This record gives sequence, C-alpha cells and structure tokens, in this order.
Amino acid sequence: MDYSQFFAMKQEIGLLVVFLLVFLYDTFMPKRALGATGWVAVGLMAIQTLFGFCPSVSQSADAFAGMYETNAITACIKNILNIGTVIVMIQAIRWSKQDMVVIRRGEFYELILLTLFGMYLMISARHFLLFIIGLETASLPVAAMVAFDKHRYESHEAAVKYILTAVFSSVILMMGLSFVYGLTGSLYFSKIAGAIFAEGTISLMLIVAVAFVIGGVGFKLSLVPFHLWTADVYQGAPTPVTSYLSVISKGAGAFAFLVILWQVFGAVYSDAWEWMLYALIILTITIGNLFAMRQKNMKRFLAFSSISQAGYIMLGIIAFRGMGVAALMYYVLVYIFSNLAAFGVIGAIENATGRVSMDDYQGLRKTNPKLAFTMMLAMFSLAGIPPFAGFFSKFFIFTSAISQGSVAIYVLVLIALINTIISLYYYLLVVKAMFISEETPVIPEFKSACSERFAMWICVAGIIGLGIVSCVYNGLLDMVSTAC
Amino acid sequence: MFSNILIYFVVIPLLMLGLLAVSQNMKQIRAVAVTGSLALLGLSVYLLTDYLSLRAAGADAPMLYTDSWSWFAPLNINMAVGVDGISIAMLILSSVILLTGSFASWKINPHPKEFFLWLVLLSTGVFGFFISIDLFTMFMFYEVALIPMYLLIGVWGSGKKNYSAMKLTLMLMGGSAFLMLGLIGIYYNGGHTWNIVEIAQGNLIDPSWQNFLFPMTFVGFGVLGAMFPFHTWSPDGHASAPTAVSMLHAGVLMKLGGYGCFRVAIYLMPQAAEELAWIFLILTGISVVYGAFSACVQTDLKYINAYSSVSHCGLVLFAILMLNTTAMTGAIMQMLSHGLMTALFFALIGMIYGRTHTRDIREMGGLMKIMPCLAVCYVIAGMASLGLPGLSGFVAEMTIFIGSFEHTDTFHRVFTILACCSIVITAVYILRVVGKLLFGPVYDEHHLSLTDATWWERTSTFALIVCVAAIGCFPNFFEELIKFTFSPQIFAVIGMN
Amino acid sequence: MDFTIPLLILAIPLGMFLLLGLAGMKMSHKTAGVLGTLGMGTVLVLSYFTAFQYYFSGNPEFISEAGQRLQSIIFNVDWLAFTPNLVIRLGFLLDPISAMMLIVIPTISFMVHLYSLGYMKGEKGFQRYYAFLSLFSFSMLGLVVATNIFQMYIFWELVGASSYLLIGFFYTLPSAVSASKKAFIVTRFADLGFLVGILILSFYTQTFDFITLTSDPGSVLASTAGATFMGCSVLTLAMVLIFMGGMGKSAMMPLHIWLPDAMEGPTPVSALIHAATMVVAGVYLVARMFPVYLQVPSSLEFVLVIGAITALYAAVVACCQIDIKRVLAFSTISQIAFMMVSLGVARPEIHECLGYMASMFHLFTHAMFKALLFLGAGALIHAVHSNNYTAMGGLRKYMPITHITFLIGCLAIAGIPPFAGFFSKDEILVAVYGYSTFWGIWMSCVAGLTAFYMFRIYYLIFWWNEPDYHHRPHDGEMVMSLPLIILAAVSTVAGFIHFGEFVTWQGHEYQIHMDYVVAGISVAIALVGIFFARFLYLKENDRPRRMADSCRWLWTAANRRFYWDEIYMFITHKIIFNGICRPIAWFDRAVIDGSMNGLAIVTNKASVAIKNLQSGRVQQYVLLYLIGALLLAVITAWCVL
Amino acid sequence: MDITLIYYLVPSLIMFCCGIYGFLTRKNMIAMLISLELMLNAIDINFVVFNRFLYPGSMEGMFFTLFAIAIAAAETAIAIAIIINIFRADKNINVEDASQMKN
Repeated sequence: MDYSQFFAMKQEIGLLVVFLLVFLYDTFMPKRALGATGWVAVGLMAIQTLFGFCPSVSQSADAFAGMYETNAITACIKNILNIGTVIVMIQAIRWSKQDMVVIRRGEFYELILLTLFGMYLMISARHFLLFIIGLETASLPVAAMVAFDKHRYESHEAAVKYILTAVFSSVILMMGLSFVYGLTGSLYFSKIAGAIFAEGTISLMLIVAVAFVIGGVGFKLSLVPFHLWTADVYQGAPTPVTSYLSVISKGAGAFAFLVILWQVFGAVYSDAWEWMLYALIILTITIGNLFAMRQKNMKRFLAFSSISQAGYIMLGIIAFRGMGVAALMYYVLVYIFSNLAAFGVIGAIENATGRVSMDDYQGLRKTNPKLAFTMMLAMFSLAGIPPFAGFFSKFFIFTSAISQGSVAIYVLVLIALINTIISLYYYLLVVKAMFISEETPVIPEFKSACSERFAMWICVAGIIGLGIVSCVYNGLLDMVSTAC
Repeated sequence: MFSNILIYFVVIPLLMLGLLAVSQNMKQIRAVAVTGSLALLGLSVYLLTDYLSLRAAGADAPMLYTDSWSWFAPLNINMAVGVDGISIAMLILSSVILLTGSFASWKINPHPKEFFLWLVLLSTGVFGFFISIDLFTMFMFYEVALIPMYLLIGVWGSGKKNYSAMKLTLMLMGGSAFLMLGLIGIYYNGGHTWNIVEIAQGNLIDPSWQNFLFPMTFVGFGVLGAMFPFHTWSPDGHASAPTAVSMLHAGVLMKLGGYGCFRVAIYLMPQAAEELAWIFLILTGISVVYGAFSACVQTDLKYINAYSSVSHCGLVLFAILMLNTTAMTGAIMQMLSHGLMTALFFALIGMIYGRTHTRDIREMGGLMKIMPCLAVCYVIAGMASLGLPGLSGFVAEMTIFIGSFEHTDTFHRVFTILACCSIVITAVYILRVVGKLLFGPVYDEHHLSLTDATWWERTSTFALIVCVAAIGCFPNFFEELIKFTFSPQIFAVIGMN
Repeated sequence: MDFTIPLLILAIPLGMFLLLGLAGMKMSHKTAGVLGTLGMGTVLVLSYFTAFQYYFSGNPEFISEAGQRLQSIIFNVDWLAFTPNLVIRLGFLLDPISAMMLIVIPTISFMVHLYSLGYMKGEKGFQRYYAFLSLFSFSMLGLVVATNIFQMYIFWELVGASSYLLIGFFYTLPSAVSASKKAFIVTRFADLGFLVGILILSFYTQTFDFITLTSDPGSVLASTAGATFMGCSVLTLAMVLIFMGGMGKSAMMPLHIWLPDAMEGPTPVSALIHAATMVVAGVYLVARMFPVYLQVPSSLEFVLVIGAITALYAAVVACCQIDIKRVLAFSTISQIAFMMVSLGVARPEIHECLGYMASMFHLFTHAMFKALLFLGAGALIHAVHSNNYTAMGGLRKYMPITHITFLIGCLAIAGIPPFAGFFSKDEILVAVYGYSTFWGIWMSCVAGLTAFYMFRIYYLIFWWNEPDYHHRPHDGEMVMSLPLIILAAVSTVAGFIHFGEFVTWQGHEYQIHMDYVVAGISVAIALVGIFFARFLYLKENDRPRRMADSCRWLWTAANRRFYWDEIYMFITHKIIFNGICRPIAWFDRAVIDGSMNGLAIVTNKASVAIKNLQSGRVQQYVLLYLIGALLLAVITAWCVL
Repeated sequence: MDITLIYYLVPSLIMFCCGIYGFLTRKNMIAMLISLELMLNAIDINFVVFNRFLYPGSMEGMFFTLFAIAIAAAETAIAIAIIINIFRADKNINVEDASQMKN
C-alpha cells in the first residue's frame, strides 16, 4: 500500500494534528494551564482554518482507489466549516468554564474536532463505506455533546432522542445502501452511477433505495419529515452544541447530500428524486415556518427556523451545476454567520441569566442595546433583508434554482418566497420583543464575556460584510466553475 | 467611482448614518439631519439643472450619468446607475420630503438618534432605488427602504402600532416576494442581464414570458403602490406611523411602487403590458373610486388621508397602464404632486395630533380659530388634493385624464370617466374634513389654549406648499424634464405609441 | 394691442390676493380695505380702457373693414402641453362678449369693494375678505378672457374655490360652512360633466382653442360626424356635458340647490358672485361655445327646456320665501334662466340670432340691477340685523336712499320702461316668440311672476306694517350708499345703450327693433304683477295668509323649494353616503382587510393544528420518519412505474 | 434444493421488520436498542448475501459489513451510556417518559 496517499488528505491530517495537540494539552498540562484549553483549541483551529486556504490544499487529489477525493470545492466547504467551528468554539469558552462543565472542558473541544473530522470524511467520501464512517463519526460524538450538561434533565432527554433517531436513520440509510449494493454491485459513487446509467430503466428497489438514502441524509439536514428530533435536541442541548448542530453539521450534511444525489443518483434525477426533493423542500420550509411561529423558547425557535433554512439550502441542490453549488456554499457560509450571531446572543444571555424564553427578551434594547442590535442583525439576515448577507444568499440561491428554467421550479420558488413572509413574521417577533415591547425588561444589564463579544463581532462583521463585499460570492462561483 | 454625481445620493445618507451614530445630543442630530437633507436637496437641484443643460446640449441617451461598477460579476450584477427626468423628479421629491420630514420630527421622542438613523436608512434605500438602473440593486434598495418602516412604526408609532407595523411589513414583503421572482425571471429570459436600459432597448424578453413576468412585477410593485386589493396595509400603517414616517412613506415610498411599475413592468415588458393592461386597469380603476368612497366615511384623519392616497396612487398606476405619453407624463406628475401634498397632509395631521392628542374629526372642530396657520395650510393641502388649479393636483389629474382619454378603446374611456368621478368624491371628503375639523364652532374648550405652528413646523409646511404651488403654476417645466423618457424613439424601441 | 394693460388687469387682482393673503395679518383693516379697493379701482380703469379700445378704437385688430367685430388674442402663452395639439394656453381673448364682461366684472367688483368697506367694517378677517375678493376678481376675469376651453375650466374651478371661501367666510357658523361645502360639491359635480365634455370634444377636434372651434365649427367638428360613444353621438354628448358645467355654475335645475344656500355668505359677496358675475359664467360658456352649439340644435333645445323650466320654478319659489336674500337668489336663478332660454332659442334664421344678443344684453343689465338689489338688501340687513322681511316693514321712512334705489332695481327687474331690464327682457321675449309661441307665453308668465315677487318683497320691506325696531334703522354710510346710487343710475340708463352695435353673434352690427306687441304684452303682465303685489302687501292685512291657506300644499311646497333639498339629502346621505360609502368602507375593513388578516389567522390555525406532530415521543418521531420515507418511495414509484 | 438468495433475504427482511416493530413499540430503551441491533444485523446479512451471491468477485459487501458491525458496537456503547445517564437522573428508562420537550 502506498502510504503517501495519506498526503492527499491534507486537511484531515491537519485536523487530526489539532485534535491530538488539544488532547495532549488537555491530558498533560498542569491544572492551572487548563483554563486556557479553550483558547488553545481555538488558536489551533484557527491555524487549521488558515492552513485550509493554502493553495496546495485546494489541489485535486484522490486516495484509496478513489474512495476519497479532494478538490477545490471540498477544500472550500471544509474551510467554511472550519470558520464556523472556530466561532462556535469561541462562543463555547464562557460556557465551558461553568462549574458543571469545567471538568470535562477538554472533552468538549476534542469531541467537536472529532465530529468535524467525520464531516470532512462525509464531504470527501466517494465511496459509501467511507461516507458511513464519516457520517457516524460526525453524529455519534454529537450525542455525547448533547448530553454534556449533566445537571440538566433536558440535556439527557435530548441525547436519548438524538441517539435513538440518529441510529435509526443510519439504519435506514444503510438499508438503502444495501439495496443500492444489491442493484449495482459496488459502493463507489462513480461505479454506482455508471451502473444505474447502464441499467437505463428504473426499478422499485432503486426508488426505495433513493428514498431511504434521502431519509438518512435528510436526517442530518433535518428535512421534514425527518426533522422531528431537531427541535427537542436543539432545545435540550447546551447552547454551543445547538449552534454547532444547527450550522456545521447542517452545512456538511447539505454538501454531502448534494454530492450523493448528483454523483450517485444523477442519472435518475428527473425520474426518481426531483419530485421527492420538491415535496421535501415545500414541506420543510412550510412546516418549519409554521412551527417556528409559535415557539417561545429561543433555541427551539431557532431550531425550527433552521429547519426552514434547510429547505432553502435544498434549492441549491436542485440547481446543482456550478451556480447551485456556489449558491449552496455561500448560503451555508452566510447562514453560519447569521445563525451563530443569534446563538451567540442567546448563549450570552443564557450564561449570564439562564433565560432562554422569547418573553424574557422583552425590552432587551433598554438594558443590553448591543446584544439586541446583534440579535436584530442576525434576525434580519436570516430573514433575508438587505443589505445584510442573508439577502444576498437567498437571492443567489433563488437565482440559481431558477436557472433550471422549468415552470415547476418557478412555482417552487414562489412557494419558497411566500414562505419568506411567514419567516419574516417570526423573525420580526423577536425584534418586536426586543425593540418595540414596552414591558419592563426582564433581563438586567450585564456585561458579556470577552470571548462572547469577540465571536459576536466576527459574526456581525460577516453579516454586514459578506453580502456587500462581492468577492466572496464571486470567488466561490469562480472556484466552482473552474473546478467543475 | 466617486466621479459620478449620482453615487453621492447614496454616499451622503451613508455619511449621515455614520455621523448620526456618533452624535451625542439632539442638537447634533438635528444638525446632521438638516444639513444632510439640505445637501441632498442641493445635489438633486444641481442634478436637475445639469441634466436640463445636458439635454439642451443634445444628449440623447435614454439615461444620463450612466455608470456601472461590476459587483457580482459572474451573475452580471452591477451597481449600475443612471437617471432620466423621472428619476430626477423622484430624487427631488425624496429630498424635499426628507428635509421637511426632518423638520417635522424636530422634537421626536423617545430615542431621537435611533429614529433618525432608521429614517436615514430608509431614505438611503429610496435614493438608491431611484438612481439604480440595475434590477438587482434596485430591488436591494427597495427592500432596504421597506424594513426600517417596521421599527419606525413599531417604536415611534401610535395606536395599534404592533399590528399595523407587522401588517405593513408583511404585505409589502409579500409584494416583494412576487417581485423577486419576476426579476429573476427577467434576468433569465431577458438576455442574462439586469440592466434595465439594455433589456428595454433590446426588448429582450420573450413575449410569452412577458405575460408571466409582467403580472409578477406589476403586482409586486403594485402592493407598494396601494393597488386594490393589496392596499389594506396603507390605512393601518399610515394611521400608526409617526409623522415623518407617514410623510416619507406616503410621499416617497408609495412612489417607489408607481416608479417601479413603470420602470420595470412596463418599460421592460411593453407587449405584455399592452395585452394584460386591462386586468390591472380594472383593479386600479377600482382603487381610484373605491379609495375615494372609503375616505368619505372615515373619522380618523390619517385614515382619510390613507384612503385618499389609495385613490390618488391608484390614479398613478391607472395612468401608467394607459401606455401613452400624455397619461404617463400625468402619472409622473401625479406621483410628485401626491407625494408632496400627502406629505403636507401627514405633516399637518401630525402637528394637529401633537396638540389635540386625537385624530378623530368628531372630537375636533373650529381649529381655524385656534391655529390659523396650520388650518390655512390644511385648507391649501385639501385644495391641492381636490385638484384646484394653481396647485399640483390639478395639472397632474388633468394630464392623466386627457392622456387616458386619448386611448381610443371604449373600455379605457369608460374607465377614464369613472376615474374622473373621483374628483367629485375627493371634493366631498376633503370638504367634509375641512368643514368638520377647521370650521364651525370650537368643539372642545380645552383646545382653545393650544398654540399655532412653531417655526420648524412652519418651515416644513411652507416648503411643501411652495413646492405644490410651484408644480401647479409652472407645469410646463415638466415637459422639458420628462420629454426624453417618453420620446418617440424610446417608445418605438419599447414598442409603445 | 399692447399686452401690458390686459396683463395688468389679471395681475393686479392676483398680486393683491397674494399681498393681502400673505401680509394681510400684519395690516390694519383700513389699509387692507383701501389697498384692495384701490387695486380694483385700477383694474376698473384699465379694463374700461381696454373695452373702450376694443369697441371704439377702430383698430383693425378688433374690427374688420366690413364692420365686423373680430376675436383678437392679445397674448397667449403655453402653460401645459398635453400633446402637440392639445395645449393649455393662458391668454387674453378680446371679443365682443369678453370686452363686455370686462366692463361688468370690474364695475360690480369695484362697487362691492367699496360697499364692503362699510358693510364689513370691524368683521374679524377683514383682510382675508379682501384677499378673497381679489382672488375672485382675478379668477372671474381670467375666465372671461380665456382663449381656450381649458383655460376657462381652470378659472372656472378657481371661481368655484373663491366662491367656496367667500360663502364660508363666517366659518364659525355651521350653516355657512355647510352652504359653502354644498356650493362647491354641487358645482364640482357639474364640473365633472364639463370636464368629460372637454375630454370628448378635445379628443375629436384636437384643439382647445375657442377661435379654432368657433370660427369654422363645421370643418373642425367634421371628425365627430357619425362618431358615437356608448351609443350617443359624441358631439351631442360633449355639448350637453359642457352645458352641464354651465348648469352647475349658473344654478339651473336640477343643480340649482347650492345658490339659495350660498346666501349664507356676506351680502356683498352675494351681490358680486351669486348675482352678477360668477353665476352667469354658465351663460357665458354657452355663448362662448355658441357656434358649436349651433351645430347641434338638439343641445340648444336642451338648453332651452332646462332654462324655461328653471325660470318658472325659481319664480314660483321666489314668491314664497321669507328671507329676502333667498328671494333675490331665486330671482337670480330665474333671470339667468331667461338668458339661457334666450340662448336656447337663438338661431341665425331668427332675427340673426337675436337671442344671443338679448342674452348678453340681459346679462349686462341684470348684473347691474341685481347687484343693486343685493347691495340694497345688504343695507337693509345691515340696518335691521335680520334677513327676513318679517323683521322689516315701513322702512321707506328710515332708509330713503335704500328705498329709492331698491325701487329702481325692482322696476328694472320687473321690466318697466325705461329701466334697463325692460329693454333686455323685451329682446329676449322677442327672440323667444320668434322661436315658438308656446315658450313665449311661458316666459311672459315668468316675467309677470318676476314683477310680482319683486314687488311683494318691496312692499313687505318698505311698506306693510312697521315692527318694533330696537335701534332706529338708517341708511348706510357713504361708502355703502354711493355704490347703490351709481348702480341705480346705471340700471336706469343702461337700457338705452345700443347693445346690438357692440355685442352680437359673429360681431355684425344688429339694429334693435322694438317689437311693440311683445313689449306691450310684457309691460302689461308686469304691471299686473306689480298691482297684484300692491293689492296684497301694501298694508298689513290677512289677504296673503288667506291666499296661502287656500292652496296650502302649493304654498308649502314652493316655500320648501319643491323639496329639492330633501331629495338631494336623500340621495347624498341615504344613497351615496349610507348606501355606497359605508358599505365600501365596511367591505374594505371586513372583506379585503379581513381576507388579509384571514390569511394570517389561517396560518396561525394551521400552526396550532399541526403542533401535535411534534409530540415529544421519540417513537412517534421514528414512525413519522419511516412513513415519510416510505411515502416518498411509494408515491414516486406509483408515479414513475 | 438450492439455497438461493431469497432464502437469506426473507429472514433478513423479517428481522428488519421485527426490529422496526420492536423499536416502535417497546417502552424500555434497552429493548429499543436491541431492536436497533436486529435491524443492523439484517442490513449486515443483506450486504453479505448480496456480495456472496451476486457479486462474488469483490469483497466490498463483506468489508462494509465488518465496518457496520463496528459502528453498531460504537452506537450501542454511546446509547447505553446515555441511557445510564438518564437512569441516574430519572431512575427510569421508559421512553414514553422522555417526552418533556414537545410541540
């Protein structure tokens, strides 16, 4: 075996190094130095992020007889996830200093890095075995992370719900894969695609397989009706975990979904899964919105909001081709910043006062104007209001979807657009509570931790800058179109 | 980039935003607001004179001062600017109303700083919209202008402001949902460009697609233009909004609707406009009469004015749909005229409300005796609204009627006559208000101690009155301004007569 | 002719309006009044000069070598161009009728300015009053010198607005406010017709210009031949609609209801606007467009019928009013109807359009004596502080000047020679008899009624029985009496003007011939009316009451103006307000807005309805997951396979 | 009698359905885990059988099965840990009771 092919996996190796360093630091450093674990992890991860931007990283390469593939696109999506992870880790620093958490602080960072590693594999896998390994690596540690707040019952309940549904969904996914294997005799994406293409006709078994695979991966993306775990888990999990789940694992899932659907089942797009996806998108956006309308718990609220956002991300999958991929990546990037800004505020308030209900946010402007402002920017960005980045990402994802040109896609986009009205409604509810409500503020004035503010500044900069500074999207689109 | 004069229409508001953000007290805030809006007004007036001299010197491009800076190059999105006479008229309107609005909110309370921040953000959107000739930036600025509305009404409004603010925002966003689809459709079916001039000159959109995209964009902008049956945000929204916001919203923002309908829906898709105009003619014709009738029985001053706006803005869209030069010229005039006089109305209503703390005409009376200056201004505004010659409403309405009647189709003519009826109904509700509110005996003894207008209020109202009268007395000036937009060459290019 | 003086004629009142309107508050009453009056005096001189130039200078601009008076445009500037052809121009047209109006309007206006110095002394808003008077004078002058129909429409609206402002001058009185509102809205409604008429006419003729329209109507109107709009011939439709505008301004039935109420304004205003000048704008309009009307005889028939009915109706109502200003108002309506009838019967083949000349003649004389009567009534009201004749009686002893001048006015309107009204009315009757005997007799009866109701109030005011006066009534001060005397003098001699020399259709000189039969009949009828009035009202007695009792229903109906106001109330309040506006407002809130709110409610309901999907039980989650995946597969399979 | 593909697939399918049934109906979380194992094993059988009968040339299915077994073990380990956690907190591992967060 040629071990040099490991060098194709530059980012994975980098991440493993980071993981090992954090692990060693956590294990062997004296106790007084452990206070800096979080910052060490953040620093190392930041280096890893920067490393991802080295030109050599984005060179195309494959390894293990094509089971693993890296190219500019995968490198880029991994970079996007890195950025998000850094922000999540910064946000987690304050939380990880809590008494109940502090003894297991190191583990948290290690688990995050591990799941990220799994996501790397999901993204780069071109063989279902590697994909499953990546998927499980990405989702099993999350269960432990969800259960991290041992002192809160919700955390346990969320973990149970998560692990049971996660395992069930991977069972469904693997069942689907076994059908695929039975039909095509291979687990390589390219070979499966070739076999399906060669087959020409479509069989019931293939349809079931496709549905199961969509279900299995859709679980990660929390597409309706595979989304039901989302709200409970988001609510129960510690806030940094929730934010991690809502952006990073969703982003990775979305990209993996795109790769699988197009590279494996591309041949049966219009036969098998185009309409499935249409139905899922409509359901996801609508049901996510309808549930989000009523939520009072901010984390649960953002859970449903993230469900409907996943629906918009899916529009990028339908578009596929250069524009769709770029729009999807851009959407994920913007979504990371917007959602993390929101979670940053939620986390800051939760850490300071323990309150997560929207009713408690009444009059936040009076006591904590900066937090309220950040939250408002996040909400506007999520709702797609210019000049914030969310507007651009929504616009581009719709534009890329419509590039397909069929009447059905116009209808689909129209439904999605009408749903933005509902989503605007509930995002504005938050703004209303913070800015307009005249009740006495519940949350007293407090100073958020330096780490929290730092993370929020990054997010605000992203929200404002990512859209107006066009080079981000232009660069993505250029990169995608040269890579494709 | 900064060598183009137009970009300053966005730069100045942005500067104002920055300065407002660092200003410490009311004095500085006012100074920034007034200086900034004066600068904008000066800029737009300069632009006007310069534009006219350029035209006189023989510049014959449809848009002048055009410039384009690449933004999202792969999607062919540019920050493209350019103006013709209509845009300039709208720019002047916006800056006048921003200025007078600043004066009208001289004593805004609470949070003056934030109020002006949002107000200026809103006007950034407005100015940006009017200078853009790129559909994407146009749409972006359009939405920038919409959202501050929510907070402005929600925080500084009155009455059932939560409900109104939410309704207004959601309905307008609903409109922009259709609009966004329409614009993206135009991009794909109009030669993969967002540039209005290019699309219009090439008439690039396939007719069968036009039939689909025209209603999308027209309805999208029509919601903001208060087209029946999508007008219901207007009464509630205006009733709840603070003075300056009502002024800007009715005076300028609703014009975005009319302007957009013209600039996007009709300019780019003339064939569909010809084919489908009748549907929207019915709707806007209904708007005109229906709004006027509704206004007759309202008791809240702002509701009366909001319904009157429905009627007047309906006339704008109505005229645009007639697809001929005269009617469209009238539509532009009506936009200006309505913008100014409705801003005047809302300013006065705000001032009266600030004193009497009621807007119910049944609870007021004889204000002419108490606050003669405001009352006289109100009468003038009313006269402008009901189309008294010498004030702006008359020239606009007459141009519209004459232009609409040029259409030889009986259907169009019957609707024109129907629209003409609005002048009578307008007279009814205006005189009803004037009679109840200003004339007659003083209704409430407590009102006797109220004071007349202060200097900033006078500045605000007089400036608007001067503009209203100027348009009303010297309408020919418009012909010069608008001539080129509707010149035969352009109409030939976009397929209109 | 140089344009300076005509321009000044328009500019001075406008400038005065702006001056008094903006700076009036800073002036004393006296300054404002004197300024206004002086301004009007200047206008008076200038317009007399202009009219003199027009009629007597022999300038080829104004009169052809054949002696035909020409239409001459002094200046004409583009104001608003709709299309290359349809341009609103603001200009100054001199022709026989506008020159005549240039005499009438400044004369009356100046008299009223002068008179008001005394009448309005000490009123709050004195400066405003003079500002409005100036505005009105400006608008009215602009109307009569209009070179095109749209200029006329512009000033038409402006006189409406100034009339609104002046009627509502006492704005604290609810009756004045509602009267002004009514006046504006009713005339506005009529103007709608005018406007639509203009739209139709201008579309087919592609011009607004009076000269183009009237100099050769046959060819200009050729394009309308056979054209129909919604089933009517467009030309008839247009002319009737334009006449509708005139009906509104000139208070023809059924749009007359605003004029009696307009008497709520200050009396000098009634004299100026609602007797002498503005209300004849309708007549003036028809006269202006007369050549076009001639192309559509049916529309002239319409004018005739409306005029005749109005004349009789107003005369009957005038007999039963208590308020002397109302009597005068109905008398005005009736007299204007005379002018309309006269225009309606004017045909080239009947005495070379005698009706046209007669109508203008009557307009002229009527302006003088009706202004006189109103100003006289003003003096009376000023003296006894009441509008009702019941508060008057025997005033001849206290107010000799008023008495004499009022009597002259009454004789003039009754058509007794040698007073002005006799001549003009006689011409009208000649014209009407020339057209149709039926309408001739009809109008003669109306003339008799005129004499009766005028002398009815004359006797009731100056004779009858003397009530208890709190203060001894007396004549007004000099500024009030002077206009009365001047106008009385004019009313006495104006009939002897050879009107046919100056104002005729097409400007050819026309020699007035007295038709002694007609004159005799009308004088006789008038005398009968006068003596009947004398018989009833000279001294206090119960004959009037008994007469009224004998046909009570008629008397009540006439007193209530044949219930026109009630009918209008019913239409506007019950039908339009409650039947249209309220339902629409309700519909808007309940249905349109309701459906928007409904969308929100439905969304909310849906949100609540599906909340149990998220039951919190993990096994249900998984079940739904499974069902979802299987459904996807099954539905796709069913569709694809 | 030949033992063909179907003789393996049917039991595997039955196992899978039993697993689903058990997962959906058992209230004890441990029992649910066992059901999950059943399903996983059914998948393993599928892979092995497909490899053995249809594509004997390569060993992809076999490898996948090996990995799947390992993954199943990891899953079970984590799940058990969490269940122990919840037992500590609540003294109860009835899945019906873990439904406080809803709607």
